Amino acid sequence: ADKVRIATEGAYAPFNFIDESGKLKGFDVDIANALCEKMKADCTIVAQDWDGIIPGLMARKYDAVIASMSITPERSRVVDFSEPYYSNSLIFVAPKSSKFSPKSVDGKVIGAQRATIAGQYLEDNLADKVTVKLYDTQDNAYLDLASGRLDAIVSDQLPAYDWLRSEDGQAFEFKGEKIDIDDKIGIAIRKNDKLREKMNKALQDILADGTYDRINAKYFPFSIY
Amino acid sequence: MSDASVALEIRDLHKSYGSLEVLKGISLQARDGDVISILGSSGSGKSTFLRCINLLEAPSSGLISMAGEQLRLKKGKAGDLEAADQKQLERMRAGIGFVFQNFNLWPHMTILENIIEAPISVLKRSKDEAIARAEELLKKVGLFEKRHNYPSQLSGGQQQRIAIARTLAMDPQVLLFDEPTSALDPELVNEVLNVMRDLASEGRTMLIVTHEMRFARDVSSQIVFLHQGRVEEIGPPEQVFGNPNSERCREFLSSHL
Amino acid sequence: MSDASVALEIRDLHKSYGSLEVLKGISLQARDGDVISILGSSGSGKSTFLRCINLLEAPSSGLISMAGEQLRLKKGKAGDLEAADQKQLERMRAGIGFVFQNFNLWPHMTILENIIEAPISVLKRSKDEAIARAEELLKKVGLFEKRHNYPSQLSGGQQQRIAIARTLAMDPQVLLFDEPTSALDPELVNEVLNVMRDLASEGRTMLIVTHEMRFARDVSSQIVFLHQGRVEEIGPPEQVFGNPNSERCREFLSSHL
Amino acid sequence: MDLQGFGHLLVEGAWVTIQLALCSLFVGLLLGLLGAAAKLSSSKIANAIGNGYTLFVRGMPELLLVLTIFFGSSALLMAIASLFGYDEYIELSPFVAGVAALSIAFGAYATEVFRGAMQEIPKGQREAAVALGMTAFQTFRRITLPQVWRLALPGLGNLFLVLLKDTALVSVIGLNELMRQASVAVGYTKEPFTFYLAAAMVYLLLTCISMLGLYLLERHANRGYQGAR
Amino acid sequence: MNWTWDVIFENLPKLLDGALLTLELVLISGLIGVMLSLPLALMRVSKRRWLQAFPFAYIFFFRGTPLLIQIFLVYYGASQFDVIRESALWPILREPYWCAIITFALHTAAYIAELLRGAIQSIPKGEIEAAKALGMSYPLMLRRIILPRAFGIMMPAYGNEVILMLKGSALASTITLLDLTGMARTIIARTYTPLEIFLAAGIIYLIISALIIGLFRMLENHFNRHQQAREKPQDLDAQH
Ligand SMILES: Nc1ncnc2c1ncn2[C@@H]1O[C@H](COP(=O)(O)OP(=O)(O)OP(=O)(O)O)[C@@H](O)[C@H]1O
Ligand SMILES: Nc1ncnc2c1ncn2[C@@H]1O[C@H](COP(=O)(O)OP(=O)(O)OP(=O)(O)O)[C@@H](O)[C@H]1O
Ligand SMILES: [Mg+2]
Ligand SMILES: [Mg+2]
Repeated sequence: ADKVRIATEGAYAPFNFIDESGKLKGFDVDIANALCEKMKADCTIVAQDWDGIIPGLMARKYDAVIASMSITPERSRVVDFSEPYYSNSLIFVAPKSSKFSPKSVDGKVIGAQRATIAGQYLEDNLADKVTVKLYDTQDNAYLDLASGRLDAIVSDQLPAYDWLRSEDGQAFEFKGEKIDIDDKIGIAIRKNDKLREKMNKALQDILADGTYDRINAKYFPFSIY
Repeated sequence: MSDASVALEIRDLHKSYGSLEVLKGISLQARDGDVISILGSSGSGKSTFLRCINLLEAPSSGLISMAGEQLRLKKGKAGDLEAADQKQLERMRAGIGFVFQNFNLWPHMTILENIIEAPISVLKRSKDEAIARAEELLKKVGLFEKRHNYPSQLSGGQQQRIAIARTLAMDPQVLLFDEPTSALDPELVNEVLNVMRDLASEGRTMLIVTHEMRFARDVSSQIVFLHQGRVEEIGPPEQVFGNPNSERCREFLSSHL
Repeated sequence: MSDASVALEIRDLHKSYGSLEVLKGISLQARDGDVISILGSSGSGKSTFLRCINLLEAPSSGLISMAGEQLRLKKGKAGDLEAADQKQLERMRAGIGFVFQNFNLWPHMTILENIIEAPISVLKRSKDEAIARAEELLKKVGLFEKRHNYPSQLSGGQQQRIAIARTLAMDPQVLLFDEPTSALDPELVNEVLNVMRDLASEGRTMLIVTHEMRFARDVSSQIVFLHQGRVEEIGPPEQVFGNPNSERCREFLSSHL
Repeated sequence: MDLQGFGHLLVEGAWVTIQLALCSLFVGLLLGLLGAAAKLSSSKIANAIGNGYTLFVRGMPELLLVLTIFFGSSALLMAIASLFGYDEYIELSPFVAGVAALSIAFGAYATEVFRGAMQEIPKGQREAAVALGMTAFQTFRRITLPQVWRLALPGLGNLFLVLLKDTALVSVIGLNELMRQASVAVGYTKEPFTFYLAAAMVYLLLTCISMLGLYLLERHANRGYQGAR
Repeated sequence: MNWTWDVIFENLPKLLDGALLTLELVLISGLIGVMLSLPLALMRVSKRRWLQAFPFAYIFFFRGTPLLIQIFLVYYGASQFDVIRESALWPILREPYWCAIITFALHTAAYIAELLRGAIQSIPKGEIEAAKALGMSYPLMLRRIILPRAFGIMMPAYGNEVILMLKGSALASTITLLDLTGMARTIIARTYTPLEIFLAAGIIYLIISALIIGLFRMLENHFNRHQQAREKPQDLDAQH
């Protein structure tokens, strides 16, 4: 069988994370394993820090990145992407006790993770009405939401959903409807690598035979495709 | 001998380094204008004795008083004595000049800065006044042109003269000299000794560790011969040089005179 | 006067610090067994002269040769001379002992370590051999019991004796002493001078900067009087002390004799 | 503190951190001594090299240094290999690359510390050695170096403690050191305080050991100065 | 790789804003840090055991833990407690700017204190004895002899510390401050030109480092005039 090395970040629950035994787990990892099975490839999945993840791919440290990476034109300039394997939308999160509503945000302090679609959305659409605060990690944004320095945050819906279910997230809830910003998540592969077709083919297969739905259901009670 | 005229009095001074007892009970009285020369072979404790007087070295026991005022001492943790009243110690130190055997000039200051430092900061003299006095002293020791040099740029003898000038700039009532002429050539020795004679005639009290027997004989009012941490012989120069009681002292002196 | 017997020859040595010309052309020849005393007032350039001989100070110009072998020099960037052949310089330095005016003992080594360091690392003596020789020297200077102390724990005179022992441990053919007796008491001065007499009688060559006129007269084969960077007077002791040509020299000597 | 089973990961991470720090310390000290020698040398070229080294390496973010060395070396190796028709991924082991980057950085800072210390040693000490015929190297090793420690240890101690924590930077090239393991645990448990505090405790423990070591070294370096006049 | 140089020039004003904030953070926290380090170092060299304990623990903690964790604890940690949020300190602790300054100052003080301690202890004893013998009080000695000498001795290592602090200040971006690093990252998130912007930011950091190095060379020359004098004797007009 072909040898394929796949990288993921390992710090983005529930999509990819490392559990107490040191094993990589999560939606991305399950998808990666399912794809490999279909491709009949001999896969190894490695954890790689986010900052070095694209340079590592280009340097052939591994062959694909399945790490909940949004398909953006800028990234597409340096790497190829497979067809999307899930899509993401944005949503506001605020304390349950707060009267915050996305409809009246004037003068509020709103946070988001820097260098994410959410951050970009905030800056593009609300910068003139609200004070924007950008965080290195989603966790820090949550912490400042809890400290009261923020009135609300804009976040990717899916990881936020996971957080709301955790202990720390109990006092918070989604506010308003999800915001569709056409954010598609794909698998990054080196330019002109034949692996891309194989991945796409395998993706079709798992979508068709119900494997994808089973994995989806393990993490979310609704479809994220 | 009225008490008022006693400039410096040391009583039963002891000092040990670990198990090595360097001073084994030294007593000494110096009246105003006294010039006391301290002789003794190398390692006999001369420097240690002088250093104990202004508490650069912590004595193990003993009494020190200056002009009738006793330096208040207390036992420190290590068992040695330390000053009980820091202010008193500083005041007494400002009145006792000390010329070190190895000069100890401050390397980061020029010659002039070395000399004016203490008069300005301790005696609160004005800068102009301090400079005027320093320049006068520098001329006296023949180093006026070197005033803007750093100590590292001076020859050994030049450094020694600066160390003396630095001490004199404080106009101390009592002066302790640790081999003040060791690095000087005979001409300068004479000059420095003349300076010291002047100081003596001004009524200042001096303790001088020296190997210059001739000077010691000429100028001293008393000679102290230290041997193995004890005062082996003490008396006026005529007696000590002419007719010493101690065998050891006779031997020592005979090697030079 | 055969050339082989010339132990050390200096020709027309110049040295300036910036615009201050300290040595203004000094020439000197020392044959095996010569003891040359260098006199002069403070700041006249005595230390600088000795330091230039083994290139601790870079001379501005001049020639230096030892036992007929000339030290190869080249112009450095700053315009001063430096050794053209580092190996040759090291070899010559190992053969020239130098006793510093301010001792320069290594503070991180015990007395014994100070003495055995160079014999082991330069002369490649075995450690046992070096220690045996060092202990012998330590006994000679009366400091055997202090061998495991550090320099900071010694009195001034003790440090000076160690500095001399450290140099002698190298068995150098030529010895340069910069005021080797300044911190010593008369008894020790005599002892050290005896050691030096012995060395002279073994045929070693010595240049001694000293203020001990009596010693200079007794032991020297030649006296050099330096004044303002020039050789003002040179000759056998009888002549220099008895009947100096130079007015300046007469004046200088009169202050001591 | 409930580490939720992540304890052994932290321990493994700490071990990687220790190895990285010690190896980089060793190489970095050598670089620092060389750098200081270059800066104090009378050769203009050596001065320029020393100055350039300390300016650029200190002026550059450490992370950049790590990435450049890791990916740069690997690109170089692969370019060479492809000349011989070998087209696979080759990399310098991340550990080696990490040590290289960290020690180059450490060395630049250590250069300054050593330079300052060497200038403070009385010239006479060295003069006494060369006057006895010791070579420049012997003088350095036997006289200057042992005394340099006394003056340099506080500065080097600071740098080592910075280095200990800078090891966290090499997680970008795939080394699972302490901080990386802690953030992995945070990612799963969503309990930043627990794990960052745990990591901090480990760093404190390592600091404790380092400070003890430094104390002993300083005491050794100060022998002979205790009663110094 | 196709580089787009324009983004650098377009965003230069923003980057310079960030650089200004970075400078401000380093400068203010540096000054507070030196002031804090003085009592710490003096307590450390004191002969009294109980006086040594506090600075020891302080230096131990601040050198022992990563700056990242310290800033994290001050900014996110403190704010998790209601007591602090309701206290009079909240208006200050609420602001990331002050959190950064406080953390950086406390952090750098520990490192400087350690350097200062070492430097003070390595001043040759005789120089201090000379001051004592002239009757100088301890504060006077500190001001005129000990500290000037100690600063001269520690200057190169102190320069290191300031540069390390400059780079450490990039962590201000983790608490939402738009310092040079924060600004660079924000611009990158927008333009997706990491190489260009990081290069520009790197060059600005390099320039700031070079300025700091230059400044410290001047300080060193000032404090260690005597060393120059020894190495290259100048012509002193006084000699004529
Ligand atoms: N590094 C230096 N920079 C400038 N001038 C210096 C330097 N070293 C020495 N000098 C000057 O050179 C002159 C000669 O100094 P040297 O040490 O040779 O004198 P010396 O004859 O040994 O005096 P002494 O008997 O006092 O030791 C002195 O005036 C001294 O100030
Ligand atoms: N810090 C110390 N630790 C141990 N012993 C010391 C210390 N300082 C001095 N000593 C010893 O104390 C003795 C007396 O020393 P001191 O310096 O008083 O002698 P001195 O009479 O001044 O001699 P010199 O004429 O050589 O200067 C010496 O034997 C010396 O070795
Ligand atoms: Mg003495
Ligand atoms: Mg001299």
